[in-house]
Amino acid sequence: MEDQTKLSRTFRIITLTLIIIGACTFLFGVLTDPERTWANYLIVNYYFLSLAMGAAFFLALQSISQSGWSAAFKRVPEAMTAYIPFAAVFFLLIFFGLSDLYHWSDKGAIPNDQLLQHKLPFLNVPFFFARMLIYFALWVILTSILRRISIKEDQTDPTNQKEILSLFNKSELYSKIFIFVFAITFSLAAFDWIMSIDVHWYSTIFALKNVVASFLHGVSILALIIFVLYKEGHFPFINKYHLHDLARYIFMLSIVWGYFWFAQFMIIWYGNIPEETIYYFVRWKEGWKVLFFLEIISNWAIPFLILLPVKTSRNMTVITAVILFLIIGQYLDLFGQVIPGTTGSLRFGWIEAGLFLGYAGLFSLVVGVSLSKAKLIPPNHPYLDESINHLFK
Amino acid sequence: MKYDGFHWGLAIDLNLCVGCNSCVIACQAENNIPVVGKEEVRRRRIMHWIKIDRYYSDTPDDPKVYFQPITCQHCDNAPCENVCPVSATNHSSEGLNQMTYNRCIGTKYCINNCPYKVRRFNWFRYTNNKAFDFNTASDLGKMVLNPDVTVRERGVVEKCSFCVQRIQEKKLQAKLENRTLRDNEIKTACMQACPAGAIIFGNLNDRNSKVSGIFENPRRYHLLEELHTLPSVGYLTKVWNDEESKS
Amino acid sequence: MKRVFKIGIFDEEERFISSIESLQKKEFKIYDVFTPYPVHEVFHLLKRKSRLPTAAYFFGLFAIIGVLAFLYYTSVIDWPIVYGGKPFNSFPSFIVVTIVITIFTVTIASLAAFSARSKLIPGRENTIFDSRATDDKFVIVVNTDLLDNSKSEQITTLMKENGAVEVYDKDFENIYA
Amino acid sequence: MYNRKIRGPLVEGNKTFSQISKEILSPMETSPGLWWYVAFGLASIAAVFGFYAIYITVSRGIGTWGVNNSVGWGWEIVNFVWWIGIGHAGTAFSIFLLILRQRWRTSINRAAEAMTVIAVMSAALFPALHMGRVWLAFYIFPYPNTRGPLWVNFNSPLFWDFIAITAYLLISFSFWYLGMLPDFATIRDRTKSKIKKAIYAFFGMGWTGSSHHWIRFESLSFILGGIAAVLVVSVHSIVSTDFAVGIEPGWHTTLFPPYFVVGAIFSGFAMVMTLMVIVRKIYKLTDYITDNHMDAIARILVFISLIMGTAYTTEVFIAWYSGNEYEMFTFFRNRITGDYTFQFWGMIICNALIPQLFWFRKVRRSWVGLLAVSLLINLGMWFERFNIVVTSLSKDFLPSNWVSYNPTYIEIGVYLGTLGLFTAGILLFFRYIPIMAISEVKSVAHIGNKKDD
Repeated sequence: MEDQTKLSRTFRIITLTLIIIGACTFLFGVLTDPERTWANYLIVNYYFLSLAMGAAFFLALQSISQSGWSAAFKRVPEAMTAYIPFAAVFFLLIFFGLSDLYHWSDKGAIPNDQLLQHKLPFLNVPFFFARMLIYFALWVILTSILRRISIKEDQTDPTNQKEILSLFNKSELYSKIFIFVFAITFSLAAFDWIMSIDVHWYSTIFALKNVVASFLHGVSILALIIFVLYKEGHFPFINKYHLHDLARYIFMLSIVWGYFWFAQFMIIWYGNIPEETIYYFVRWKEGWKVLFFLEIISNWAIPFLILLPVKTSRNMTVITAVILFLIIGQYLDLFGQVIPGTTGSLRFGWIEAGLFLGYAGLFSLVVGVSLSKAKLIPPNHPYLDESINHLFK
Repeated sequence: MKYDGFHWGLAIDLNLCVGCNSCVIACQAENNIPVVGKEEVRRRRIMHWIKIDRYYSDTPDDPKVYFQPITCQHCDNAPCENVCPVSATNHSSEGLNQMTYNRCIGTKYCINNCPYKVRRFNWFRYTNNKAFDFNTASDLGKMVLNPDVTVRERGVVEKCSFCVQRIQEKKLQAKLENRTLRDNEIKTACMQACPAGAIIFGNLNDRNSKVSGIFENPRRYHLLEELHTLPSVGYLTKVWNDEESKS
Repeated sequence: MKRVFKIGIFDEEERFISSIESLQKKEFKIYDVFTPYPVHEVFHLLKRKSRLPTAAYFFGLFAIIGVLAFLYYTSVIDWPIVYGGKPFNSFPSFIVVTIVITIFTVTIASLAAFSARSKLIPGRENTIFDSRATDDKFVIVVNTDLLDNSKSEQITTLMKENGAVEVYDKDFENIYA
Repeated sequence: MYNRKIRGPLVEGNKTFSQISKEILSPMETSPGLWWYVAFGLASIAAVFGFYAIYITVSRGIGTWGVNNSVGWGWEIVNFVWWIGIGHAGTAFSIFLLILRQRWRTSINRAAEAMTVIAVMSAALFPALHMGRVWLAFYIFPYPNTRGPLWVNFNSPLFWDFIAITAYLLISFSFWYLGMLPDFATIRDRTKSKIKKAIYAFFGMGWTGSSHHWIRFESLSFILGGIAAVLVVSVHSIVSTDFAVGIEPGWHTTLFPPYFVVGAIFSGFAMVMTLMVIVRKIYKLTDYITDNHMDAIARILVFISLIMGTAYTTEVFIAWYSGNEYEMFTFFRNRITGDYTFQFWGMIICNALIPQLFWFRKVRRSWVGLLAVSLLINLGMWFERFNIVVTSLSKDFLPSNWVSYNPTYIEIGVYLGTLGLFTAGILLFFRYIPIMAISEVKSVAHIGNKKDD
């Protein structure tokens, strides 16, 4: 099956316009309202990075669990991981907005705050960026290795089964390494970038919850891209079982998201220790309460209730609708995690919208370019037959 | 949680406490607390509802000693109440953390979840048991028992009740005499026995009560306040007058 | 009432399925088939459907509403008790209880529904057409009460053509199944 | 479409269906060897000792144990959590591997589920015994009574535990039993002994293998499977809330629910591996439980062990990061150093380090290696529970309450007793119930064996 995508002119124009909108918003925002801009900058950066990391995790998980059904789609998550280097650059730029985001970076606050002094060996500016560099280096290296193996597989002679199998085993090995690295680094990244905003607060499940959120939303966007490509006439073999499997991933992960969310909330609510409850106390105030409930509704309740019956989870339109809710859900979730600790004001205006649009344009462009650089369906993948003739059993 | 009528509280002034243990004995006599013997105490199974902790500071040669009577703190957000599966311990409308012995099945979860570890468990049957021949094994010994207080069975949890039998008695008396309760009318056994007057019991809802006055004292603190258990027992911190003793 | 059945025995799944297809093409009504393990094509061919999932869904819905109502009644209306400063309607705790009791109810109700609909009850003896079906044979059973001899012969040949190892007639007094 | 070259066959030896029935049923149809009677005898002795310990506990009181005013829960809760963890293997096998489409599960899930049922029964003994007044245990049930009616405290994790374990026991039993129906019918139709026929006919409930039976069977398995997937997660999460919702340092941490679930699956899979190594050795069922099967379990164990390692690290890291002095004391002065270092480092070594041996193919393919590592994981998981239950209680907030805890022989006896009961139960299972789901093995028997695949 030979299939390759081409980027249309309109796609390029639209994405480039969005990027320009985003850049302008950022520039104006930094000049007029830096605190709010940097907070939103962090949200959208993390948002699209989490999608890319979720896709990478999906890719690696398919490899180690020897799942055959998804083999034909593997170019899509691979293309999504191409965004990681861009995220790295943007994250390093946070250096200029550090004081607007993180209370611990404020040198004046440290002498009066015992906890900040205690955390100083971990939460200090040089180490923060050193860690960030290490995370990104590991992610970029490992995902590009996986991508390279995958491309190499395409170029191998299909009759050379031995070579293909050795590449296959290699990608499994690197997937294992990636998952291990991902688990540790992404957890720490979540602690670093998000949890340390509320610097006096801590929760052990926080990292895990963010890992699952990234997996859930990564898979949703992945499914969305597959559907878009299908509408464009690619992946002609997609049947209801493929849809079912994608929907099951979204369904199960949204349950896991709900489970982690509830575990964190319930244990803190029950334990009733002020050190911890302050986090929810802030997010339970007038106005924020609505956001608090919208988060659960769009990330858990809607996917759960809609995708519960078999019939709806085999319907592309329904799944797409659910994914749209999840796209909003991840934004709300991050908004609720970042904003109360930074600006503290519940606002959605041109800065928020402009930045989000800009990054959405960039993400689409990067993924589109990366998709068009390789065959859409890996022709030599050992599980390709299994994937194309996928039956639910 | 708001308390409409009474909100019982206890104030302990650590400056006054000399660690004489009178309160421990008074409580034991009042509340029919079994004597369990050396061996059980060695195994960390004391039954006292009030005990006196000692802490030391400075050098071992010339230590400073701190006494701290510890009893059930009657927390308004009591961690022990949440976790009892059978509702054997819950909160009264007067702020008491109460214990229903009949309902207790002895899961000991409340003991674990009490940060002050003031709950006691009946590890064995202490009455009519020759292995614990102290005060409740013989007919003569049993004559010391207080008829107003239940004798607890094996396998149930017990703890300080703020001498609820005395509270009820005085409340009833006031009612019969058709008057309101006077401050200081109710005396818990420990308060009654304290020679230094370090323990004060009373109604926290009454602004003019003695205990409320002590709670206003800037020296007042609660034990493990950071856990937000909202204890009804307040301590007045110990103050040393180092300068004077040196000179 | 005495009833006559024609029983075809097959060794292999493929032949057994092609036999069902050819019988259905000739519009013979298949009484039932017996297999050592579930064969999904058969469910399609014989149009077997189960409404258990729908039933389970409603059991679940009923249980959720019932449990939440029960919890609210017992802890807020009937005898509200203060535990550690928690509200009477301590919803996060109730969610946990609701999940588990819903699961419990759905299980018991689905099991009962399954047992009743399939007539699988301890000690019950359903009619066994051919005892090899639980071991290694695939069995097709056709009711031939209302068919004349030539039709009945036609079934035999159809089955044989498709590779039946054995085809025979058998009478049953009463059918339990 | 099953790619055999990469995945390997599920059942080796290209067997006929009747050969499969015969080989799987052979442990039931032949008389067991001497080893069976010896093992059963030993298990019974342990069980009798356990009953003696239970008798002493109930007749004289919890005072016969080593627990005290500060450490209210000791070995009994450690063992309870340990057994419940092991009891997660069966359902995890049947459900999670079903969801992940791991078809190799078919020849193992029956034994794993049997283990689940027996382990959960052993586990359920402990919460009952640790009560001071076990004869009033029914108070935990919310029934309309003469006391008002006084309902129970729905906030209590122990109440959640009670319903969760009851539900779990019931569901894993029905899931297990449902899977056995076709197999009981197979035995009923194959056996020549009249007594056996009558017994298995009774328990086979009149199964015929008709299409009506199969479709309902399939959809019920689907329902119970879906439910059990939620349940298996919620049960151990609820067990974790016993600790997590408390306020003791080292207990109160939000990570506990998923961390307990993963730990439970870890210990459960390790126990499955122990059992399977023995079954393969004794009954020579290597065609069904192939090297690939053991390899797959070993790979899963490595993976989970890394997760466990990450969780331990997270806990310690956040204990430091929090800056909370009680948390820091518990982790750094009472676990990593202090009275309970043996248990802490035992946990780290057995759960996070030793399973890394499974990276080596040699270890994964040798039965001694598999057995040794899986037993050590079980030991490590025991240490983990000990760490959580005892260390936090022994030294918490007020130094005047600090104690140390040592078990008495009565507590050890109860544990030995449950080990005996468990072993005896497994031995009876080998003898009277088909070790594998015959019908399921048949359905995958030819996958990956034929040339055209």
